[in-house]
Amino acid sequence: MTEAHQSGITGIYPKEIAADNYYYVRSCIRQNFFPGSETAFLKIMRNVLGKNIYDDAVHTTCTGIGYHSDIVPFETIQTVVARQFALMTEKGFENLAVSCVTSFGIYCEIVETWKNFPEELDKARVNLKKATGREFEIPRNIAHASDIIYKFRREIAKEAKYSLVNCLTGEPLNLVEHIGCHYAKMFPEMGVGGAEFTSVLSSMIEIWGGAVVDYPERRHCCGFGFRQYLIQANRGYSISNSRKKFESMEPYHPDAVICNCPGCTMFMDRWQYVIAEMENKTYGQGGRGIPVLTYEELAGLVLGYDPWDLGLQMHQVNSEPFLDKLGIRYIPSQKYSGKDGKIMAGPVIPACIK
Amino acid sequence: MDLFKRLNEDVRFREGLKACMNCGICTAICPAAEFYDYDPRVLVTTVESMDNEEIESLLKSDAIWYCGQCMSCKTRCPRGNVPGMIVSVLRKVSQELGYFTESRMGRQQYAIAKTVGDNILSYGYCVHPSKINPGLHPEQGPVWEWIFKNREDIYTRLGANFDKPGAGALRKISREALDELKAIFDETGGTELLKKIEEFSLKKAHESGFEPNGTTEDDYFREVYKKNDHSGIK
Amino acid sequence: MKAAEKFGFRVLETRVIDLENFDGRLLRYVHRHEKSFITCLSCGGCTATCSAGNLIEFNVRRIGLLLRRGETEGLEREIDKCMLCGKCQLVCPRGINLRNVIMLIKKGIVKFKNGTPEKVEL
Amino acid sequence: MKSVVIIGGGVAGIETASALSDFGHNVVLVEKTDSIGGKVLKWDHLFPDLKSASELENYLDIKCREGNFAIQKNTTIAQASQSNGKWMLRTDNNRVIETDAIVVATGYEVFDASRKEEYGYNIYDNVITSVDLEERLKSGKTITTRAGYLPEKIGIIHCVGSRDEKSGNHYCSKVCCITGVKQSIELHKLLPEAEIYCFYMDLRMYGQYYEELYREAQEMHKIQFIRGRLSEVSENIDKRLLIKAEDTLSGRPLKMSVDLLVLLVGMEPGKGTKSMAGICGLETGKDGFLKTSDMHFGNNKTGKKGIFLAGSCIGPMSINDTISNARSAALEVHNYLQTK
Repeated sequence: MTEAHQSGITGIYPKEIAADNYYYVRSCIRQNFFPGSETAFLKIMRNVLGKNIYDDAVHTTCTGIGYHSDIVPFETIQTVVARQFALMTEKGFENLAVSCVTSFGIYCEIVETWKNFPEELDKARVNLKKATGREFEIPRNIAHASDIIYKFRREIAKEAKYSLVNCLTGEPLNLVEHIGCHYAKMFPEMGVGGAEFTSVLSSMIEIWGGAVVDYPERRHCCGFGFRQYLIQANRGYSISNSRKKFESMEPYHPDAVICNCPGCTMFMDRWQYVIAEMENKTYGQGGRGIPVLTYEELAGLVLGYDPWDLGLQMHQVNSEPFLDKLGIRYIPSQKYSGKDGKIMAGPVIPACIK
Repeated sequence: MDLFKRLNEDVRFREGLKACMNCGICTAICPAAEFYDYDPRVLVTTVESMDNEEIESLLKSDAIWYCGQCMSCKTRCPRGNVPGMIVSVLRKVSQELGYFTESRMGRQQYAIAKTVGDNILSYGYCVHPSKINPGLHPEQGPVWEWIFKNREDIYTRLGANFDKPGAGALRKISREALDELKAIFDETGGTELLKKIEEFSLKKAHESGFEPNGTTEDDYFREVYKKNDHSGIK
Repeated sequence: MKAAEKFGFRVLETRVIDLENFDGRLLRYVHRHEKSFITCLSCGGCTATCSAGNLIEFNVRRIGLLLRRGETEGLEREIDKCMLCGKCQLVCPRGINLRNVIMLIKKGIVKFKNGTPEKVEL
Repeated sequence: MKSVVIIGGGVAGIETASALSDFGHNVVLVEKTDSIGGKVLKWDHLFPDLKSASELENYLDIKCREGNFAIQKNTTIAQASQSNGKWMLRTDNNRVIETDAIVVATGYEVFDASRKEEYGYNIYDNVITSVDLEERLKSGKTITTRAGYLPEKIGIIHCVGSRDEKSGNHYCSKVCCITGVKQSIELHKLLPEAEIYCFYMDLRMYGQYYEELYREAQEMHKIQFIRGRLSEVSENIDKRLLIKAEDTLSGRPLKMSVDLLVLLVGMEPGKGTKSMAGICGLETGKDGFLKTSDMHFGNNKTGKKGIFLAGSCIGPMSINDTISNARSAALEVHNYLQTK
């Protein structure tokens, strides 16, 4: 790749990202698999960046997984989204900060639909009013939570305790970034850097000292495929697509994969274990996998948060090799602790992947 | 029934189908086309033919169920078509008309309604830790077995408000919020769709000699959830 | 327990045609002995008139395509469906002797199966 | 004696200027750069007969040297106004030219391939455009990869920036198909060992001898034509390019790695064309090119009295079409001046 590209071609996609006062909508998958990431995000927003972000008890799932697996009608999801907007409006906010990439895509798609088909917006208003008595305003700004971290990546860099550099060699760590499909593939102008060379994560990685790997299957889907994962018989689709990515990135020896979508993070983590079981194949060095991290986890590590407070113990692929390269100190015995510091027995470590 | 007209009632169909020039740019990078006998370009041209018989057999076929909704096709199509969106509408109509039970992949909708559908209405989440049973999800690995077993400890340690009222990750969604969600489903056809999926599925199950009881444990659920070959289904 | 049974699914085979890695011996053999084949336009004129294709599931245009993509297995499956009537040659806008192409494929399949080394240029 | 100002010193401008001066009019040719000839100066050989572009250069050169018309280089038009049936043109160096008629011959610009980010132009070392290739061919240097190796596999990609809503260009640029065929033949002659693949949607061999050249490419040069539009390009660790398309005739995705990738870039209205539209108040069509008063029998006229169009400011055109079009523009202007 030439120098010209590394500086980024973001100029043609000038995405606006609100600077403060966000209404936070959580992600089903992130809460389930990486709850520490959402905790870290709010902590960074409030404690490091001094932002006002509202965490509402009454919002629900956007039903996006149900919608994309076709058991939730378009009209229904429009109205559920309208309800989230109504809650935001009622709390006095105009800027939506979205934790989930599927949801982010849903919000963008629905707002775009309402622009092109105003009768759909009218219907959503009527439906919401009838069902809940609520009214709503369309957010002034919709940002994925990774957009916000991107926006403040320099401020985070200033507070950084660690840099994404191999502490032994001084070389930048090689990081693969994987962008969730629904972040920019549907609406390239809604993503930082567009759909083809999305720079929301690569800009963070570079400014925090790491190097971004450009590998052939960079843009390929992780393979979630909604119904293709939800049904056991279809999971071959899901794993095969992830495998295609790993095969493609392997020659570049990435130190970790960073994702902005919680689903991608989880699948690219778990499928490495299943591939190891099925094919006795691992993609990291020394029989290990390649750690797959959320961008919140990455930001948290850079800021010096404890890896086990971030929730790295919830990953199937162990992240210790990555932490060691970063020179991050951690207490191994704390990895599997429960609430109030209680030490628990850890998970079974599979023989196929260390 | 004029199926093309029926499809065209949905704004997403009108948004997704402009005019295909058969360039194949969608198929080239389609994750489903790589691993399934599937070609989004061919699907679009079939729909575009407006041939009622062709569309009917499409609605009864596996072909509409292979797409993984990644929407990579939308980024690239030089004519602004969105095969992934057309697929959504085909699936909707296939379910409304009960055609989905005619194909192996279509029948799987029963299992999705039983899992994700129930999660949404009972918990307010599409997925919930208590519903990801390691037995049904061996691919989640030993780490998930550990999380599943110790979930209260682990989630609490990571700052979640697990299964409790108030804000926070994995908070218990209040009765009022769940009631609003249900009211929205009732008002907008969401409940109706879930009912249709169940009715058509159970009809097919009974015709084929299954004895489903409407849970994720029943024989029909296991058949459609686990099997790649539905030789037992008529 | 085997891994695929444990998980209930397996890794799928890719359907992607890999134009870099395919066995081009059969193609080169046909090109050498029936030069006209190289000018095929994939217009489908042959398929439209094909005697066999009008009776059974057989697309003679695809024979040329399978050959050019090195899909010998597909050719083995399809090639005997041709009745060798030669009508395709009559309609071909490029005058390709498709009948001879098919004869050569049949011969070539046997030849290369037996491992006869063949070093010819495209 | 009536006067005509011709704006643009490319093929269309020179041919129109020459023909109108032969009719006995007082002709001034205005060119924004310091050289006459336009983009043709960069071309190596012309389709479909592979004539050396230098022959065309000579032809234009003779027209300029022997033609009875004035040439003003390094000049652009900043303003235009009309009074008493005359047009007054103000140049960027503040000169005013009074004229009876104007011929806009401001031509096209090559599509900027870096706008198709997924094709990797200006990102990956071995992705070049048909214009880059033409320059390399003209330089006479060996065609190699950036690292200096002889390419073994070459991909040629049709419809880059044409027939593409994502580029904002719905139209067909007409000349790319035949340019691809021509360049693939030239590459094969220079690199007889290389395998060359053209990825196309339709092969629009609309001109005389184009179809024959296509057949020659297949028969004599073993060029492979694959029906499928390029979806994306990425770089392998060895700097080869992984390309993906659908083999639409097989109905399956297809991938291959190539050492060199040539993007057949289309035509867009030139900056000069857009600027003249603004200055003279000329109408543009859906494609952004200048609109003629009638596609069939007014194809050099505009809605503005005294302003005429010649060449590829009207739409994508080959060189021979441009020359014919320029001559017809000259005749149109001549007839107009006779009635004035």
